[in-house]
Amino acid sequence: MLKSAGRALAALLVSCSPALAQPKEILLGALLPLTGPAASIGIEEQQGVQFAIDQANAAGGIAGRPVRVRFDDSQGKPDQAVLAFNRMIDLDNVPVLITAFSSVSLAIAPLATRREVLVVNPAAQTDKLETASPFLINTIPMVRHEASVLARFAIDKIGKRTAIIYENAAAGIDGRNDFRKYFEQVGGTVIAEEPVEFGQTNYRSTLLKIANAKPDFVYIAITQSHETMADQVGQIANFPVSIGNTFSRPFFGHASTNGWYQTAIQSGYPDAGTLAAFKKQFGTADMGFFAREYFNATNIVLEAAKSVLASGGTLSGPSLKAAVLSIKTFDSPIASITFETNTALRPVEILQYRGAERALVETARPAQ
Amino acid sequence: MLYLQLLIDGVVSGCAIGIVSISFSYFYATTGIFHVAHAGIYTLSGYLAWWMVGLGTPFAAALALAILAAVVVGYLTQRLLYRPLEESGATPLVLMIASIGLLTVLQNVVAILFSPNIVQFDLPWRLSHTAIGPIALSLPQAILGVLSLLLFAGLVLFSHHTAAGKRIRAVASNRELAEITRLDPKRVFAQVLAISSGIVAVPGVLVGVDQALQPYTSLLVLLTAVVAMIAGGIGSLTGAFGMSIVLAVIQSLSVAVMPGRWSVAAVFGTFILFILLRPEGLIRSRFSRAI
Amino acid sequence: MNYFLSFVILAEIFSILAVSTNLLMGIIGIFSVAQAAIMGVGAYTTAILMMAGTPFPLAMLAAVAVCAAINVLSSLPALRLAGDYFIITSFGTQLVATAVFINWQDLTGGASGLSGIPVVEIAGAGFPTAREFIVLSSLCLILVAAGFWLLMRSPYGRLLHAIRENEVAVVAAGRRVLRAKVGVSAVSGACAGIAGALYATYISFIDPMSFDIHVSVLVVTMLVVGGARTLAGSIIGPFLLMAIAQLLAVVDIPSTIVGPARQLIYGVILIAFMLWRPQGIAGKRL
Amino acid sequence: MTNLTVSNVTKRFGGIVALNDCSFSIDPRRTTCVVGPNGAGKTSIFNVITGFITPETGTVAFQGRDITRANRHERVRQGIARTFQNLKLFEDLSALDNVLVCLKDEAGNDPLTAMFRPFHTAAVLRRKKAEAAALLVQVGLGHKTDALAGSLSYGQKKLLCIARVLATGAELVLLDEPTSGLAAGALDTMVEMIHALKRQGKTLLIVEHNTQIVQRIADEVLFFHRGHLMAQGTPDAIIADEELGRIYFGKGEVH
Repeated sequence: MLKSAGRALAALLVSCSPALAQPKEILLGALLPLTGPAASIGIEEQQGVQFAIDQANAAGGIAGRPVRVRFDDSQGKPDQAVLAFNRMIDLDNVPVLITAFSSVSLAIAPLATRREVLVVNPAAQTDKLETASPFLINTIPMVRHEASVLARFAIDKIGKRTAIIYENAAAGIDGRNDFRKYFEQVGGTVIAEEPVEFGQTNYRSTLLKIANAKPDFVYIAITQSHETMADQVGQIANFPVSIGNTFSRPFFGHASTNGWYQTAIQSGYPDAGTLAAFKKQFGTADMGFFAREYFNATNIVLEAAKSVLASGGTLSGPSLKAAVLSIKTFDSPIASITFETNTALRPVEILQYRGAERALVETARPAQ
Repeated sequence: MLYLQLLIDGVVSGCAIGIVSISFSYFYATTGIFHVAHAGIYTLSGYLAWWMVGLGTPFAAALALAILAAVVVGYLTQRLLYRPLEESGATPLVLMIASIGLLTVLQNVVAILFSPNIVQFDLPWRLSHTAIGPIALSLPQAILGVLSLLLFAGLVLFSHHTAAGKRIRAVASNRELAEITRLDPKRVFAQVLAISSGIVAVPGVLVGVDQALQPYTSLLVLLTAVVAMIAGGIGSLTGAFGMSIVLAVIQSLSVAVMPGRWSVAAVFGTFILFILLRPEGLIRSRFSRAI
Repeated sequence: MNYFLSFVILAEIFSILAVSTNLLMGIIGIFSVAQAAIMGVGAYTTAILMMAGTPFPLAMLAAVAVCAAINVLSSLPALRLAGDYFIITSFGTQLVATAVFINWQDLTGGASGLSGIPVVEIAGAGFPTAREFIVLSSLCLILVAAGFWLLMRSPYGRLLHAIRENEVAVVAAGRRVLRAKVGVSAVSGACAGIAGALYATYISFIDPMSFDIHVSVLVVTMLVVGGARTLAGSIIGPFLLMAIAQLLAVVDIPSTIVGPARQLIYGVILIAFMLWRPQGIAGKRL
Repeated sequence: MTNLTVSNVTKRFGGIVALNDCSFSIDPRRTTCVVGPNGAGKTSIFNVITGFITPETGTVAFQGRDITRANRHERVRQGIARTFQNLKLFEDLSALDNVLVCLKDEAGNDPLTAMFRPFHTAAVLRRKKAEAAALLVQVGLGHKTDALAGSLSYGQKKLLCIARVLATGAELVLLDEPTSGLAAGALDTMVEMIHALKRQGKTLLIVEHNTQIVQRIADEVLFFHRGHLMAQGTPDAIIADEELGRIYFGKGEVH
């Protein structure tokens, strides 16, 4: 407590005298949902960022300078995020911030524009993030990119008539809107759609109604309690085959979902040595999707920082942003990312659940 | 066929809500305390049973222990919270706020001790289901329906045909009189809350077995149950149970004709309008306790 | 500096909302867990109007009017009869409002919320960052506080106090109790509208979760801690509870349980105050 | 010229007839005492006149206007006000505020004026405080203006009730057992107070048990028994009536 009060005091002083010498260490911020309903994801993301920083320091820092990260908790809430954003910019003066969660990213986007801080979003996918701020860089494609790939695949390989079940929350609604748009564009029809509430556990009437409409397949966009839905699908005879998105992974492994499809953003593993180091450092059995994405996104930030420093510039939101866009292509074993705009273009995979494996059916590159 | 299946599903969820409704109503009609924390006991019992099953306890034993735990928590709530508050002359508003506090505590104790996430019971039989003609019913649904009816009948019999039940009704109908006739309302209140809590543990566990457990959604279940209680006539167990089933069936069937996303708003919106236009209630028993 | 200012701004906004809750719960003694929903209505009204080009003062005025009307409507059952039904209508109002925020997508942007709410501009002066906005929010709080103070010391305030003490005697004195209560309810709604207008323009992003039942319960907690029925209580509570939350953000607790732990602390605080200090820090007995 | 006319009023509660076809009228500036054993319908007739209950049949007229279904606040406005047997004071308010809240004048009683015309409201408040203080002086509580009503003695509380009812400016004042529970000294003060009200020209309707006091204050007496108006007449005539005396003091009237 005393420490933070001291820091606040120091920040007050700093803000009064902006002409302070550039600090020797490179400081990044990360604003993650460390508490609240999304905390389990937030912590995985935290590990990814921390790991990238530790690796960079182990390799002698960036341009000889040590790197440090300051984590802060957004609770997944917009007002808390605004407080945390200001805390970080004022107390620690960070030029770049790694973020998560659609509502949080949208809430801090205008602040990022005003205060010229680079915000890097490696996980939230709501379409509005594409244009929310010139200082917002998305290292993951948006919902609409995935939906366009999925719609084209579905009309080719599954059928022309679909029904949609979507979660009545940001990700689900975007998923429904985008899938409907692209599916209709390629000549399909949506014959029914039903929302389910976030955190709901009784899907029976929704599933019955959808099955009763007899679509060729069902598009399901939910982010929670897939297992329960899979159980309840199992009670309905001849439930149509279903397709999902990146969030649908927990559908995999149930008897009732065999033969279903999902899209997945192509995300590979780092080399064996790095992977082993990660598992050792955090005592985990795997390096999960979010850990890999945040590790990769942090590396992108560090690479940009290196290039800024190499050209003799100072680390600031504008300089880092210019560096990211001018480097443009970031290849790593995890992903090959191209920035034509603020938002990365990346390949999307279609997977099918076949018994005990998620089989790769095809890989596509979404159009801009 | 769709409608028949929706109807049956509605009846089963209605039974679960009905048990929440009668157990809430039993305590409320006796004491006049709006016991919001009832939802917390519902949540707590579900997660307790889940935790014990995870440790290898047979399901029946886990259910029994969860009921026992709920009884204890209910009894302690009356003894350590409501009774001291009433003795210090707290208004119903204060009791209500304390109850909201307790609900928050119970939900988050569950989230901290067990899991803040949605969890499922590790019981293979929960997926088995039977088809009676065109109707599919999962085993937990069947158990839930049967147990609920038994509990409902049991509570009605207890309330009307046992000495303890009659004593409780005497206290409910006239607290001052009961005090004079040495019926000790304070003891009776604690007993009632213990009984109500034990009863609400049953749907708390079984709905979790059938679907999944969630730490924060029980308030909505409770509020629906309270709407059913008011619509069915406060103090009438049969009315509360019956209206719960009616409400659940309407909600289930309404999905077939209108987008499901409006169903919560529809239930509560209709209720608010109804109260605005007809404050004396559906059954003309103008009930206005405190607050 | 912005951090400190943004903390103060949010605490001020919640103080205004606490005054709104205080008017209902403390002054006329009816339960409310729907004040966040009313504030939400104000926030959405302001946001939608401003995004359509309405200047801030007008949008805020509209929010105030709409919130006053809705608050009167939603508290009417409680005003007409002093029954427990209102507990349900209060919860119900909150649930219905959240459902409307989520589902009326054309108007509210649905669950994804509304982003890019314009910066406040009054007579050519802009309020883009915390440094400027604090002037606006402080001014609003001062006005609301002054309004509350004037209200309570006027003959009307004494009338309200009397109603709380003994409604029948007030009726027998020839006063229109319902009208007096409707008046308070409207003022309460207006306060929530001001809070909503400030929230929407300061955060510049709103979504249904910002105004859900947890926020309503949090405001009740703030009020109970600060103390109901007084102005000081409505201001002390929000500042104190938000400061505690900020300290918790610094304390080292395993992060998986911080969220529940924070909620748990709020719950314990509620119970403890009800048991041992129902008048809060600076209030009077509820 | 009658002030208040009650015609054929009947009111039942469940199976009990609280008022059975009661008719009477009261002339202005007269003091009428309502007497009768417990449960006779005395408080019920008060409630009917002040609008706290609505009769099933019959009418109530005040100054020639039918007020049977008028709102309670309407009746106060037209000049009928009452006290309660159990006082119903605002215990947490000062004596001054107890009176102030009841003042007939509606000025300053709405939120908009209170918030947006602070100086005007302050002036109204000053004026009302002066008025209320004058009324307190009138009932002999001038030294207790700032005391909380709850802290007053029982006799003072009853006087405060008189001040409140005067504040409404009513011409017809209904006092529900103003002297019950008072010790000798306070009782004399109250009787003196009632005489003072008479001198002011108020029409009084008073529920009173004590026959001696009835004789000291009443111009006229209404005798109720089991919801019936048994008799109306001068105090002496009523008290002399043996039949009524037996009902009032007789055996078998257990309640």
